[in-house]
Amino acid sequence: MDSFALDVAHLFAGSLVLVSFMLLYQDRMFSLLNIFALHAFVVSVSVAWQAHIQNAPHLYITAAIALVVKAIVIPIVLHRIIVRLGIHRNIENVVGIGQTMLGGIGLVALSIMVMLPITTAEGTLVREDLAFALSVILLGLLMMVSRRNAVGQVIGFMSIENGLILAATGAKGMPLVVEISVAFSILIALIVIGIFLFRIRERFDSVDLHALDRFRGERP
Amino acid sequence: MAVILDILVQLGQLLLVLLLAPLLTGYVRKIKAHLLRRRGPDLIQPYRDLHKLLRKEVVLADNASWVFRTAPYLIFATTWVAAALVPTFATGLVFSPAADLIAIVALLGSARFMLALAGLDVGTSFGGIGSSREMMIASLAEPALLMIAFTLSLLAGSTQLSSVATYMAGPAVGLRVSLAMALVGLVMVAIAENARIPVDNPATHLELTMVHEAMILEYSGRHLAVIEAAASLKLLLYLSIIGCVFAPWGVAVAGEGFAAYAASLPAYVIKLAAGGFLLAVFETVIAKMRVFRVSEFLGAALMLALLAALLLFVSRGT
Amino acid sequence: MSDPGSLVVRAILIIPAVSAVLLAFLPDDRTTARLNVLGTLLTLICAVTLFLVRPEPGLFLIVDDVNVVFIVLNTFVGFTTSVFSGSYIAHELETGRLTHAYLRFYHAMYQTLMFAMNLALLANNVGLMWVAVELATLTTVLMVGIYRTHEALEAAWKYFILGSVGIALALFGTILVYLASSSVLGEGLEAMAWSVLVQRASAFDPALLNLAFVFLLLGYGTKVGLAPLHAWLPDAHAEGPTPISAVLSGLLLNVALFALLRFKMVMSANSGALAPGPLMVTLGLVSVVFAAFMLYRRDDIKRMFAYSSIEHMGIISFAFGMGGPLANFAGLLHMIMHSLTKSAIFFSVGHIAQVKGTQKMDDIRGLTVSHPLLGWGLVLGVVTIVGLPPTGIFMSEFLILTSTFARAPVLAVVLGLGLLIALGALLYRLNGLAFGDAVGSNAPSRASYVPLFTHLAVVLAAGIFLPPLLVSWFQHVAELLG
Amino acid sequence: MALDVVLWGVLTLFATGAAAVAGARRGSTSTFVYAVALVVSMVALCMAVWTLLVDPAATPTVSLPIGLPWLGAHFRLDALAAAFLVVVNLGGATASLYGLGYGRHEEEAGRVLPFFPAFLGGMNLVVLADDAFTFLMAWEFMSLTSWALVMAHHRQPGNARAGYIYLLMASLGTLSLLLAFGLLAGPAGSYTFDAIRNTQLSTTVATAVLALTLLGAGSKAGLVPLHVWLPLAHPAAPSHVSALMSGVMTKVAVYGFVRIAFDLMGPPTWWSGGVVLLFGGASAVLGVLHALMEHDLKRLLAYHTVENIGIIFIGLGLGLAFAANDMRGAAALATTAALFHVFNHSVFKSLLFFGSGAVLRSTGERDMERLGGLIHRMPYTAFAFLIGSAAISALPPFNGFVSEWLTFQAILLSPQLPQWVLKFLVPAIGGLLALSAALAAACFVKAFGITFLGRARTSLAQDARETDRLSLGAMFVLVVLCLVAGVLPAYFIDALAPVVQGLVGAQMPRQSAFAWLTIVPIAESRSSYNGLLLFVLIAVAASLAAYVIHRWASHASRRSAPWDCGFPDASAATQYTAGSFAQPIRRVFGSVVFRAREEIDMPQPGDSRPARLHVHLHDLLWDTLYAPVAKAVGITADVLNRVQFLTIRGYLTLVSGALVALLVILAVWQ
Repeated sequence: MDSFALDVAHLFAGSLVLVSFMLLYQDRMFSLLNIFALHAFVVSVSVAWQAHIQNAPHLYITAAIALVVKAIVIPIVLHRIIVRLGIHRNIENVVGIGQTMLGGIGLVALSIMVMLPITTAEGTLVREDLAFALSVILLGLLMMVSRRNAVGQVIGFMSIENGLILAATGAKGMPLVVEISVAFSILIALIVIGIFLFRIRERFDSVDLHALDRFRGERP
Repeated sequence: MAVILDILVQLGQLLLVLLLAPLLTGYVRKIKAHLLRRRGPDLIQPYRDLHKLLRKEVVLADNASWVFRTAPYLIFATTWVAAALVPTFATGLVFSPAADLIAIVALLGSARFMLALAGLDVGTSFGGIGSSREMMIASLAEPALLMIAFTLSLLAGSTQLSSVATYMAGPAVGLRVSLAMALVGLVMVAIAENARIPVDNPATHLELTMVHEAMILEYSGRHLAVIEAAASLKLLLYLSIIGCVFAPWGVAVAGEGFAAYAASLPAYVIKLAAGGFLLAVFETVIAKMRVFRVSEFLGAALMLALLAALLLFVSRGT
Repeated sequence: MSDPGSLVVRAILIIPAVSAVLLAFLPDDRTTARLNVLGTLLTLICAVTLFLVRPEPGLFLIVDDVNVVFIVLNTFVGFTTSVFSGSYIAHELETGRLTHAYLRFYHAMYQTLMFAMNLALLANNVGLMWVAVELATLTTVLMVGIYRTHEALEAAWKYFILGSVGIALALFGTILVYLASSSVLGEGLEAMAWSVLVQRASAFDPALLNLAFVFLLLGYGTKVGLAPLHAWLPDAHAEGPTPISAVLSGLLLNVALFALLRFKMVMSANSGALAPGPLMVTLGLVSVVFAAFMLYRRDDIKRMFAYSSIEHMGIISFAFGMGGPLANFAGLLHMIMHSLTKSAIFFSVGHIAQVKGTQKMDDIRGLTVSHPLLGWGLVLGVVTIVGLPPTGIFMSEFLILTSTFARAPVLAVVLGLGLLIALGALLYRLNGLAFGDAVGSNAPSRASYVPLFTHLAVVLAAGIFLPPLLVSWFQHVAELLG
Repeated sequence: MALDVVLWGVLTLFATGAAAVAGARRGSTSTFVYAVALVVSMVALCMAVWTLLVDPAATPTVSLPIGLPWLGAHFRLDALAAAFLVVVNLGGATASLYGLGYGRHEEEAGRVLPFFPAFLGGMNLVVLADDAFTFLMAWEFMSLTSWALVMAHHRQPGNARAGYIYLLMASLGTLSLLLAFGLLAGPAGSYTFDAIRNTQLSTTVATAVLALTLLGAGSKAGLVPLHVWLPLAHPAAPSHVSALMSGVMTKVAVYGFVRIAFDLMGPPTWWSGGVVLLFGGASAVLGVLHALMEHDLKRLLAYHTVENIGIIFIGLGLGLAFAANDMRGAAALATTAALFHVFNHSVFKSLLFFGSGAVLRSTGERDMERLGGLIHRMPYTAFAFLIGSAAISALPPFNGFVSEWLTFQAILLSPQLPQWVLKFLVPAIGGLLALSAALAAACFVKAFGITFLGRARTSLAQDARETDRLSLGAMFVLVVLCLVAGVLPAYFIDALAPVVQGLVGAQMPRQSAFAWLTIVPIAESRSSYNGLLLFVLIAVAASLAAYVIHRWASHASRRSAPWDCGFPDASAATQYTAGSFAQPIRRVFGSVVFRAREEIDMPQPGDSRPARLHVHLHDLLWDTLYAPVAKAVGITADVLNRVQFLTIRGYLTLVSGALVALLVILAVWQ
């Protein structure tokens, strides 16, 4: 395996972090969906590249799943839900975009710091790939934390999954079971989220979790 | 044979205190009357009173229980036994190991316990007043007395009155501030315990401040007689204690023979007479205090006793 | 893989899987409950035979000293809970809280959950175990929301979101473990097998293991319900059907903790790695103290016992964090005892809530008067769970506290005070629930008392006598845990 | 052999308890349970007495394969265990006998019968246990079963709270004992007492162990300021159980303290004795003062338990102080005094609780202000209660006096202690002891006088009936014991000699060898006491006086209305009440100790409403120690409870926060 291949993989991983930042930056529902589609697309390309350089054809499946499900289907479905529910207004952030971005940068720095002492046989590039994957995960978490809107949170969660896929495919030769399980969990996640969203639609006027919070047990 | 003789001497003391006690009471009354420029009753008037009471019929309250009827005898017996165990004319009598100073105090406590119960038995308010106050006084007097016992034990290494008396008669004592404090404390306790002025007035019946007399208000006839006898015995007992501890002169030692006893007996009587005289003087010059001042009076006694014990540590310097 | 042992292992997985399918499609609701019981019973019987025959470890499945007790426990509680569930669900049908369609769904999910938990325990592959734990989580999410009340949906939603985040973190940790091992063991299944990982862990990159453990601790710790990752737990317990609360507290928390234990073994086999102890001790103590205080302000009986589960998970984490043969032994024992006791408590609580028609503790009073068996069952359960003797929980808490105090007095005192505070809260509530004049319905309960009292009897017996075989296994595992 | 028999007995008790669960509804179960408990207790009592008197040197041990798996359950019957076994089973036997009569009318039999034998069995096991695990298991089991008994009458107001506070305090105690054993056993977990005896403790560890033991055993025994549960819980239980709890269980707690402080910890330090003395003195005085303010008969008795525990701990503290200075003889005296008081208190406290139970049964009242005149209706109970009162008030010739007298004798030896602190402390404690003894007498004049003497204050008291024969039998057994132990203390002290020898390495001079059965703690010239002689002298003198007077003076008597200084026919309401009886003492001590305040509500002239006197008492210990803790827990719970009401996002923040925190730690650590 030559260093060019790794450099390309590295590039994709880096660009995924960038897209994660873009996700964080968005405050419009539809553009959020679009950026997420881009996010999934980058993951898909990255996985495909890994399949290519690792000579692991099963990874193409993962790439395809990511492309079809996350880059195409889910954004469309979510788009429809948003339209049907009429919640295509601005996303409410808990803290300002600026502070969120600052926090995101801090998280990326943290990921790199944490990864520094790791010494693997493959050298520094794998380490940095891992750092990127960790960054994507942490940024996804940050997004879930900083968005009041359920759709935003779901997208944050899915960006975490993307980070995981990035990490999993970066780990060479990891048995297939992991990829399948990731896809599997995403599928189930979607189904369940769909069910819930449906029910939530049935009972509440919005999927804003504030509405849910009103019905907590024990609140006087 | 010797044992029988010892027991006889002990029985002699039993009789002695019983016979002397009313005389002491009469004597104190007489002195008090003289101090007030009255003639006062005869010295033997208490004997006459007892005799009269003993022959009278007992009038029991409707509600009186067996506690009420047995209490006088128990009080009398307990006080009598206690008085007989204090060295009077001789130390080391055969029964004296039966009780040290602490046990004697406790015996008096038993008598008081019965008396207080008897006061409550009929269910009148006066009886209750008496019992309640008596127990309050006792709750302060007893610790004071025990602290005095502690002081003495610290000094003499014993709570056995015979040993204490022997030690006090010896040369090792010297004059000590502690002893003076203990003496004052003991006198204060004795005054309180014997229902004397300023704590209580034995010669009154219609005063809301009465203590001892309130408890025995319902008693009559022979019951009253034995209770009065017990009260006299108690006064004698306290004077005997003060005498044997603080004026241990002329006390015979058991087994010295009748000649020694014959010599020590007058010494004992003189001590009693002196003590009684001082008591009468004290009672005459002081005024009765309110019941709730009694706690301060006895608190002072307790403090004196404690101080006496602590000073002893300092003066001994060990 | 054709020796009798591996057949048994397969049976343990296949029986629930087949039952799940059957129950999903069989229409008759009278037999379904019985079929459910039968399925769990068969699984239990298979599991018990594991004491006798033990299969060779494969790359996917394994039976060793570490998990054999937990498998039997899992199937046992699964069985007793299904018995309890039978009478519980009958009542729910009567009152109309559940329809027949949902019942089918419920039973199928129950068996799926059993399958997933058994798989998680049996897995010799970190990935497989992860999959199983996630499956278990998802099934319970569905069951928690089965009543479709506002509260239930919200609880399920909360559980789902927090659980999914946990899933993600745990997966990342798993990937990291694989990365650490594959550089030593080479690529492939070997690099994910427990049996191999533990043996070769000393050669792994410690830094990678450390990072992995942080993620695993938080990921699986979310499932375990350690504070501050606990938020899903009380509501999920309170709003779902009570059999699910019993299984959640009794089994699923254990399974997640079990996963953590496996990783802890790997950690302690590597001398260069960060000692996982302080992290677990910290999380454990925080959970104990936090849950203890939270117990005081609870109104809902099931939510209160859910917090008690958090407390006990904290105790167990603390024990494993402290390490040493005594504390590890105590931790293992406590896991088993807690799962039996807590499920027993939920059995009685379930019937109580049905009879009284409420979960609000202020409306439940004098149970020992109105429903002596349920009431005393609850009393026994609470008395056991707070660690009063002569039960197994007392034994494990005794070992934890005494062995800790000589080493780290401050920690032991904090833990002890936490336990005391929790005891204060639980007893305070118990006083109201069980004693005094009865309030509310006096209707007789058609409860199944057998599971309740069986569990309590086992816990009591364990406090007095532990079978030597179990002890030797535990001691072996305690050694591995370091 | 003796040990095996007792252990079988314990097993029988547990089996009986289990059987009682099944047969709780049937009437005959009560008789069955108490009969079995009686027989087992008697057998165990015989075994213990036999061990103590005949064969105290042999210390049989038994190890059973239960409990902690690699340890097993160890049991051992040495002299100390035998002595406390006597106390436990004497209490158990009399309580069972009493229960045979008293328990027949129990309304909540199902809540009493299963736990009663289990409670007895638990106490036996504590005394026999020879390893930390078995000890604590039995200890907490004892608490648990007694809690269940306290909760038997759970519907009466206040009992649930009593049970709650009780179990909480008991658990606090067990927790501290557990920690103490953790220190004693070390990280390796050598839990057997033998192993613990053989380890040397550093000063710090010894300090911690002593503090924890005081906390643990003290909270069970009712040492001030850990006593708050005791006056609530003891009265709440059925009376024979109250007797067991007050008379016996507190002694088991004392056993725990003695076992750890004297036996397991090795040589004591002088200041440990000082600390114990302080707690003992405080308990003695505060206990009795509380009792004086109390109008509930059973609660009054419970407070007296606090006082007597204080006296016992004074003796133990002296023992420790003397032993630390190698004054073996003095240590033996002090320890003997404490152990003898353990026995004595168990006897008269059981007796008094039985008496109060009889009163409760026949009147349904515990409030003394609603009783009175019961001596006419319940003469035998009254007599027994009177003897018990005299004994607990430390009046000669009864047993309570002997042990207090011995304690005083030990106090009088304190000048020989080299430490100045102790030199000054011990006399002060002696003063407190004297004060408490005197106040106890006052208190029991009140208790007996208001309850049994005077006139009935309510119709309930008016219609009281004497209690059953079995209950009376149990009381009179104890009456006899009060007197026997009072007049023949020499034998009891000698029986305790092997125990004391084992604890402090010396014993008192052999008492039964002295002439006239006088007891002589040190030397005859120092102090001596002869209860027998006093008893005989008093009895003879009283009989003689009565005989002589009746024979030769007068024996006539008649009944009439009371004189009462001429006030005619006052109603029973004009009698002194418990409150008014205690008023002088309340005035003297109460303003400081209880912050007592009297409030007089006197209507204006013409106003027809009654005048009222309100007395406000504060339990300062509760206010300063316990209430703030409860408040702090409440506030913390309120603050933390907000976490229950976060949004999902909030929870996610918590999770992410934890993750980031851990990652930061990792980054810093690496």
